[in-house]
Amino acid sequence: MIQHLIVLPVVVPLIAGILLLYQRQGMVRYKRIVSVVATSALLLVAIGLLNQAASGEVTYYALGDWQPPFGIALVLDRLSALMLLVTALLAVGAVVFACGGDDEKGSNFHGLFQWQLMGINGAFLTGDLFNLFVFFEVLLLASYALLLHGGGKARIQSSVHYVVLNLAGSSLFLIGVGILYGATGTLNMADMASRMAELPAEREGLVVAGALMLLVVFGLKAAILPLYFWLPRAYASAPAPVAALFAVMTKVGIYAILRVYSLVFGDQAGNLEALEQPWVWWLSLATLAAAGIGVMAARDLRLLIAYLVLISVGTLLAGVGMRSPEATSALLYYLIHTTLITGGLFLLAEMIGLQRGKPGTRLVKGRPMVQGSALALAFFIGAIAVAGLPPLSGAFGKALMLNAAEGSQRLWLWTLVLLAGLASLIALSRAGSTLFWRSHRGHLSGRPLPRCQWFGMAWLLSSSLLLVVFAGPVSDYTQAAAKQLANPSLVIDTLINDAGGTQ
Amino acid sequence: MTLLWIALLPLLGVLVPALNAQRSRMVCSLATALLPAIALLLTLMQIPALLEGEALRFAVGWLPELNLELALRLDGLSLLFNILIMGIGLLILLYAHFYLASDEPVGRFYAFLMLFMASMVGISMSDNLILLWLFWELTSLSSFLLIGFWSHQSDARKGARMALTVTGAGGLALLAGLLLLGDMAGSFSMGDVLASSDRIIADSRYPLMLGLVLLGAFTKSAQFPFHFWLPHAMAAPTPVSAYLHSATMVKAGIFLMARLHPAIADSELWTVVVSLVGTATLLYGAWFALFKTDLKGILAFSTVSHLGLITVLLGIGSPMAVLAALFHILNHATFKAALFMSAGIIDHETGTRELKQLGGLKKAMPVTALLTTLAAAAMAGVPLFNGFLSKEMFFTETLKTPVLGGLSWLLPALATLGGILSVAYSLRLVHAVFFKPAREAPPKSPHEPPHLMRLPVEILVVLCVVIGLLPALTATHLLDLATQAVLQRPLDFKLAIWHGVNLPLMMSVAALLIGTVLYWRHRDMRLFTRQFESVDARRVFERFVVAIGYRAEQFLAAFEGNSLQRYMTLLLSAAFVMGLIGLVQVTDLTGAAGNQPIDGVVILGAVMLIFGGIATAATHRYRLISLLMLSIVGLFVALTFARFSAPDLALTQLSVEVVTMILLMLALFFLPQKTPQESSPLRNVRDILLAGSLGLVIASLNYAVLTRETLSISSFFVENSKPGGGGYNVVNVILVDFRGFDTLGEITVLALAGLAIFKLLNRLRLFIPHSDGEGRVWSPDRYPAILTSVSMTILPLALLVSAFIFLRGHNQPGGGFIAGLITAVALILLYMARGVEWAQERLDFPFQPVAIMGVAVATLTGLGSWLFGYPFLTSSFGYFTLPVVGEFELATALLFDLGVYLAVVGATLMILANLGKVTTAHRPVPEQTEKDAETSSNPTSKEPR
Amino acid sequence: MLSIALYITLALVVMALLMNLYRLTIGPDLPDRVLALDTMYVNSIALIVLLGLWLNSKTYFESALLIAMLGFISTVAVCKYILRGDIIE
Amino acid sequence: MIRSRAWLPTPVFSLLLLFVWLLLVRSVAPGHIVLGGALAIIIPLLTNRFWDARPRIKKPLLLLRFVLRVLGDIITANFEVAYLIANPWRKLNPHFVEYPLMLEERFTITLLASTISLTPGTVSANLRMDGKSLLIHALNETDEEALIEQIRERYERPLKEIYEC
Amino acid sequence: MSLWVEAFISLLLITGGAFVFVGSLGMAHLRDFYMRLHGPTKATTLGIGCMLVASMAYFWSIDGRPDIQELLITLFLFITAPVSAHLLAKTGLHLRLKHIDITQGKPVELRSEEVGKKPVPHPDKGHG
Amino acid sequence: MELLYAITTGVLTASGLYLTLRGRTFPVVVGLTLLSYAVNLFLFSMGGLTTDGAALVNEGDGFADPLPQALVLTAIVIGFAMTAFVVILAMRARSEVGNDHVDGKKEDRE
Ligand code: NA
Ligand code: NA
Repeated sequence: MIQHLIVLPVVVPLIAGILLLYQRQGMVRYKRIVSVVATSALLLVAIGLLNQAASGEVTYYALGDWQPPFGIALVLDRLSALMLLVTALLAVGAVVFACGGDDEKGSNFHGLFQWQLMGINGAFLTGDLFNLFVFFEVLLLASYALLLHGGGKARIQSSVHYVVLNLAGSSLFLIGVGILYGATGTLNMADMASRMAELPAEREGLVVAGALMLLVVFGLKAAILPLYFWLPRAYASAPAPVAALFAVMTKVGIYAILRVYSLVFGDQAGNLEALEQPWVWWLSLATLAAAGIGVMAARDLRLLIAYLVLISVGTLLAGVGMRSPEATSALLYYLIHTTLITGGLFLLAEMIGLQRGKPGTRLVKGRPMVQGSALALAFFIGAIAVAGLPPLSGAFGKALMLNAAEGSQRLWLWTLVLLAGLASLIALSRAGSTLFWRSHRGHLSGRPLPRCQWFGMAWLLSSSLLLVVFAGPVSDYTQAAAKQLANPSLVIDTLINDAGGTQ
Repeated sequence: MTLLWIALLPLLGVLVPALNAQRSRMVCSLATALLPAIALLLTLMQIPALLEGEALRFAVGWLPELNLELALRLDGLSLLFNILIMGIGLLILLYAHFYLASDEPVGRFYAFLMLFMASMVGISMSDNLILLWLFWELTSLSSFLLIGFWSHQSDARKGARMALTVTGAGGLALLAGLLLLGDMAGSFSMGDVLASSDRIIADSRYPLMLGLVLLGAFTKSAQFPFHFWLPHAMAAPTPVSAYLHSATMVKAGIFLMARLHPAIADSELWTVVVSLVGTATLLYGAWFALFKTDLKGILAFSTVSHLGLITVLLGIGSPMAVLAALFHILNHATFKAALFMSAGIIDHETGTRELKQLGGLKKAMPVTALLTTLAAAAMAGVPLFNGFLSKEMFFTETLKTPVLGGLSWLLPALATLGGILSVAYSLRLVHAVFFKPAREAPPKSPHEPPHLMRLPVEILVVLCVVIGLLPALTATHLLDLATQAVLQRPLDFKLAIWHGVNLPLMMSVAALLIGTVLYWRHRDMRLFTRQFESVDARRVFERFVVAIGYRAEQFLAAFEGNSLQRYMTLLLSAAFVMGLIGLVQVTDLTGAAGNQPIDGVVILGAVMLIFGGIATAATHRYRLISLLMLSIVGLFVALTFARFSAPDLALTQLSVEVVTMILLMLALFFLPQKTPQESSPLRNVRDILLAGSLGLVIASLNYAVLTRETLSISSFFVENSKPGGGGYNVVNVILVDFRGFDTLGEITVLALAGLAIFKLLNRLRLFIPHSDGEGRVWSPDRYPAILTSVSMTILPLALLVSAFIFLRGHNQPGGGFIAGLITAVALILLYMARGVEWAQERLDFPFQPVAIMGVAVATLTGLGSWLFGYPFLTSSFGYFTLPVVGEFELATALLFDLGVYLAVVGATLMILANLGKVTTAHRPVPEQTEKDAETSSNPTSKEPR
Repeated sequence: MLSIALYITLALVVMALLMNLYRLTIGPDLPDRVLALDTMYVNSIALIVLLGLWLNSKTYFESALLIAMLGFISTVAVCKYILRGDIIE
Repeated sequence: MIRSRAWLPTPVFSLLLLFVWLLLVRSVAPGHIVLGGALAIIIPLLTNRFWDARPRIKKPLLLLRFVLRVLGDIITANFEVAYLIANPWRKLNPHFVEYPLMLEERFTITLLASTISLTPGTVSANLRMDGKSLLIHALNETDEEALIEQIRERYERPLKEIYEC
Repeated sequence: MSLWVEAFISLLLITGGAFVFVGSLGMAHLRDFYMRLHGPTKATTLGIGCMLVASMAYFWSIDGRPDIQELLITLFLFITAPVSAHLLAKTGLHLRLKHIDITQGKPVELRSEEVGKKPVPHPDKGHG
Repeated sequence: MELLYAITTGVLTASGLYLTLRGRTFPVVVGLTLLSYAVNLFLFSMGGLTTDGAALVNEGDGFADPLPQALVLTAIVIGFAMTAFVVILAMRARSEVGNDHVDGKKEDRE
């Protein structure tokens, strides 16, 4: 089994999905158990893989026993192992939360959730550009279905934008992959990277066009500035556990940018090295600015969190845009933090909304809540973490990001990150004081929330503290991951040169 | 290790009240006090070591990437502050025990207070810039909680938010400043930083860094013009004000300036900026303190003023000035905390803090009156009190400052003015509250507080007096250590009450005299001041925040606009720009391979496709016609695939095309039949240009690739298809073997589409049109008889063809996907021809399990290879011989393809049949919650498939 | 001889397809267009058969079979749509 | 749910399917006969429930004659129609004819309607919902009665004999 | 391949092509929908049939073994073409498409007096 | 021939894109379908245009590049799934909002 560990992050949710989806209705307990067990198993697998990747060796799994570049290979390095772990951690929180009742609001929740995980994990693992497309589609379609879970006008309407844009994006993806295949003759990213070294000059333009088309697609998924518009409403209207899981969806786009451009357009690519860099850098800053404004404007807690997600996107992409191992390491730390925390905040928002009853998560006066103190404490922790204030992980992440900037980058990054942080601070203090302090007198509103919800939310938010306590080991890992990423020849050697090219 | 405990104990102390919140208040208070008391004791136990000149340090690694260590130091400065923080903290605890009403959540209050104390201790002991910043921001947060403690009051909420915003913003600036500073010094370790003054000041980024750091310090210490949050923070319970706004938090900024003094203060820029800001603050605060009518307001502004004083001293920066600053820090903490607590007692006992409701309290509260008077005297700088000593040192230093050159008289003059105002407001405070008769009756009839509540005040006042009388005995060692820490070298000084008759003494005397007169005449000046009072900082701030929110909303509405058309335009424009950038780098559009000769059939295909495409777009307002045009494209795309040697694709495209048509028509039934003319001609032109440009870019890229030699890995597939994959049809072998993983994902997508669509069809409210787009009533003939009989004939044939296509796929064009679609389409034909009711009776299997079963079969086939020790999805095949039948091939790929087949049939039917059924009695029922489904024992006949 | 015949037939089929396109474009009514499309499907079977003869290959037989089958179903669906709107009821 | 018990409900039809299978696979190898035979049994079993009334061929020989006649008619008719269409000077006399049906089974009516559509100058345009008459459009016909008579004698009666009597 | 076979195949092909052409020609130039329907239904079907037979003959003569696979397509076409035509005609009648004036006989569907001007919802159609 | 092919792809892409820029859901869906046809043609051609030689190893010896064909096959299926979803979403959106505008805001003008 151990030699198959790499494929398990795809296979486990796939099988769980099959078990869960075979029967559409009924068997609530069974489904919950299967789903939670599968997700926990996924977490164990992810830990195992992280352990494996921590050795510093790049390993791969040749599906169908067809060696790269001919077959599809799953590639495990520090980065992909980290992304898997983050996803699994997030998923455990979300799925347990969903067992508190959200899963019953429509059909097939758990099955779709598992398949969404399958798509995300596949995207993180695959070393093949077209296979990445396939997993993107898996995770997108699952996300469409989950977004609609429970129905409602707002969800439908935001879905229309989300779906149509992503469909157009998928077409662009195919065009980009097509051009790259036409220009290089391969789909395996490592192979493509190795072919960059002796790319004929007459093909350079084609490769640029293909790569930049892909950048548009990844930018769309990651929600970079001119392409982010689908995000706020979609995230704000999604059911809580789904929105929580969505916290990792933008990271898939960011991951893809990080992976594709650092590998294929690494130092071996000559003229084409870092061709995405200026675009990512400047647009990420613009994203930060827009997201900061969005945070100030949001009149609903969910929308506010959605814009906070966008701030994290801007910050992370700025890290990508700096394209140095320091920045990559910093952004990976920040990525763990922001994914788990924004996920937890979406869960928390749902809990607050449930207890407040009619006003929901809108930032207006409401009646005091039955479990107001506990929720307030959770909100305070989450807000501190997400706003980047000490003593939680956000502060570390932000400090790492700022510290990683060099020279003139500082002026822009520091200004924008700090201003966005201030905007978050103002908005969150306003939101918190409205939700918890500015209440009508009168009866307490809401029923006590299910334990599952508390657990799911606390699971995610508590990660912030762990990230602080274990900041050293975590950052050691991210630093090593960043170094690995900065050295594409590792992957190329493992997959292409050492594998010998034949089975 | 002791250092770690000193820092850690207050932090652990946060948990104590939280855990003891349910017990009696006495237990809770005592338990809370325990840990900080130990920490204070531990701190004091370090004094001997410090006096011997030991450097007390503690460090463990934390986040090496950020150069962050859990590094603590205890030097004189930390010692001074630790004593203030924990000493006064304990007194505050005692005071708060009595101050808070019995129904208030004291546990929470203590927890917040301890959190604050811990973060202050952290600031004071940090030996690492980043660590310092962490604690710094933590004080902002905990003070936010404390100020907002009475959250039901709007004042408290707003005051808390304002304080958080201002100090938080300053904290962010400070982070930037400290990062810069660390970068300039080459280390974040305090020791290194303090030793790199030359490097730092020589660095070109020094002014920027200084600005950022001072921004942090000034906002925290309420320096002009960032002072405005402090008076509004008075909405906090008085123990909080006494603690945060006299002794600790506001001193954090001062502490920072003192701490970093050796590293960054040795420049003119520092002196000018810091002393100017300090002076402005000194005067501004004093002036407004004189006219406030709220007891705590007076104290708040006086605090602002005194903080300004300390800042001026730090700005001057001479050794003696530093000494004076440190001394005044100590003194101010004692008398101001005492005054705040007295104010709290008065408020507590009378129910008001408004001066006009107070007066003549010396009768009811003689002891409090005495204590307050003494503390106020210290504040005013009356001789024999500690305030006098430090203030006189301040005057002395202002006289020595060299920076302002010709204007060197200005600073002493302004300092004297500050002294005058300080005397006046101190006098006013005491006189108005205790001696003057009240104009209105207070809400409660006042009496002395419980003795223990007064005890902290008494202790502090005694300290004021003792230090005032015996400075050399009480404060010298402490100040000596602190000054050494700030100056990084010993300073020879002597504290004394009497320095002889000199200019500073004159200034003090003048301040006392003129201040008294000023109080006498302060009513006149109040009229003058009134005109400024309309500017209420909080209201301005609130309005500012609201305005920003509003502007942000407006901006977003305009910028984002909730318009898909805009988003699409942006997406396509981005794609266009990106493609174009690549395209312009393609030197020679026509590559070496060039064009193949053209023939008539290809021209026909191109004409059909081009025409079909344009016609689809051109007729889009007449939707059905547009669909028919789309059909041309679909058909000719299939023919194109056939023409260019891709039979599998041709088959797939054909079947998908038909299914798509059916699907689009099923949906179109529920949509308007025509699209209204909405777009302006300009917009149309713009859209055509955009679409056309991107089309052109894509065509050019396509052409560029097509005219270049192909360099593909594909020969591997051709060579290994039969020997390795057991099939002659390379495309199929790629699909089920070489890249079977893609196919597995693909059928998952298909099944997901079915599931997602099922969700969409749930609780769907339908607009069922009663007539077509032209208003014609539908034909009454639901199931044309001729169609029904033909569909009967076609079904078995179609199934046979489907089986044929499926089985031969591995070697000839075909395969599970196409076979599945054929089956599904044939079944859909039945639905069309015979109706749902009829078909439902005969097709009584649910679709979802079929689709999922398909995925399961494919997955299990893939997993099977594990049994033989091969990776997931490894295929195998073999040739077998049976009697009669002869030799035949069996391949696991066929099983995999069976999975594909099932998934396609199931998913396609889930999509089409469910969509078709929405108009019938068999429509997907409004989704029950799973609970309902479990409890209801009889599944209804309307169960959706 | 055969290749000449093939050319002639091809020319005839191409012209037939162009006439289908003509009718599909000008209509005037929906059934005309549907008829034209249906005919186009059938005529493209001819194209496929000719392609098979041209390339001397039976690889495209199934394509022709499928066009015959699916073209019909597609026409049925459109007719049902025009007649009833609801094609599955 | 409608089930059929017999394992081979329609032997003739199964034979037809086997024939089609062999056509498809272009082989009469034993393996394909076995496989085709299996399919020819399974598929009718699966689809049997979709036949509400399975028509029975009473007179197979007559059917064969009928088929040949229709094929002949199709060929001649097509030359005729081709001539009508291709000659631009020829004036056409289109005609709608309501044809009263003698047949009662839906399947046989379908056969008749198809035959009419495939043969000279006529297209069956609408089967009335009551199944009593069929609307026919003739491309060039002046004598309504003659047309009805011709169809009746040439196609409808034989069909009636083959299937329904 | 013998000359006769080749000639036969060529003849079949050209005949088929001609029928296909004529069928579409009729569809293109006849004057009303009901008349246009005739061409594709008959001529085109036969034309394709001819070409399929040609194809069968060709591959039979090439491979040297009977190859009548294409019969299946012909079978399909002969089953489906009249049904398509029938449905199309029905559709035309439903939409009350005009026929040219010289047409004799007036089917119920096309008599204007039978149906009122305002659409009346069909009794079958409920609100779903 | 390559030029003609590329022009065709370009025109189809442009037509599809034009439709995706419309303000009503159905034309957008049709546009996406058209776009996916165009993209499939594009992707297909990335292995070059081979006029005779399907990738069947037991017939003939000229081979079309089978890899893009397999990719396009996958893309066709996925495209179909996506089209199906989006068109039903459009329908659902109309039933929720009352009109078929892509932003669901304008009044139905029919
Ligand atoms: Na195949
Ligand atoms: Na329907």
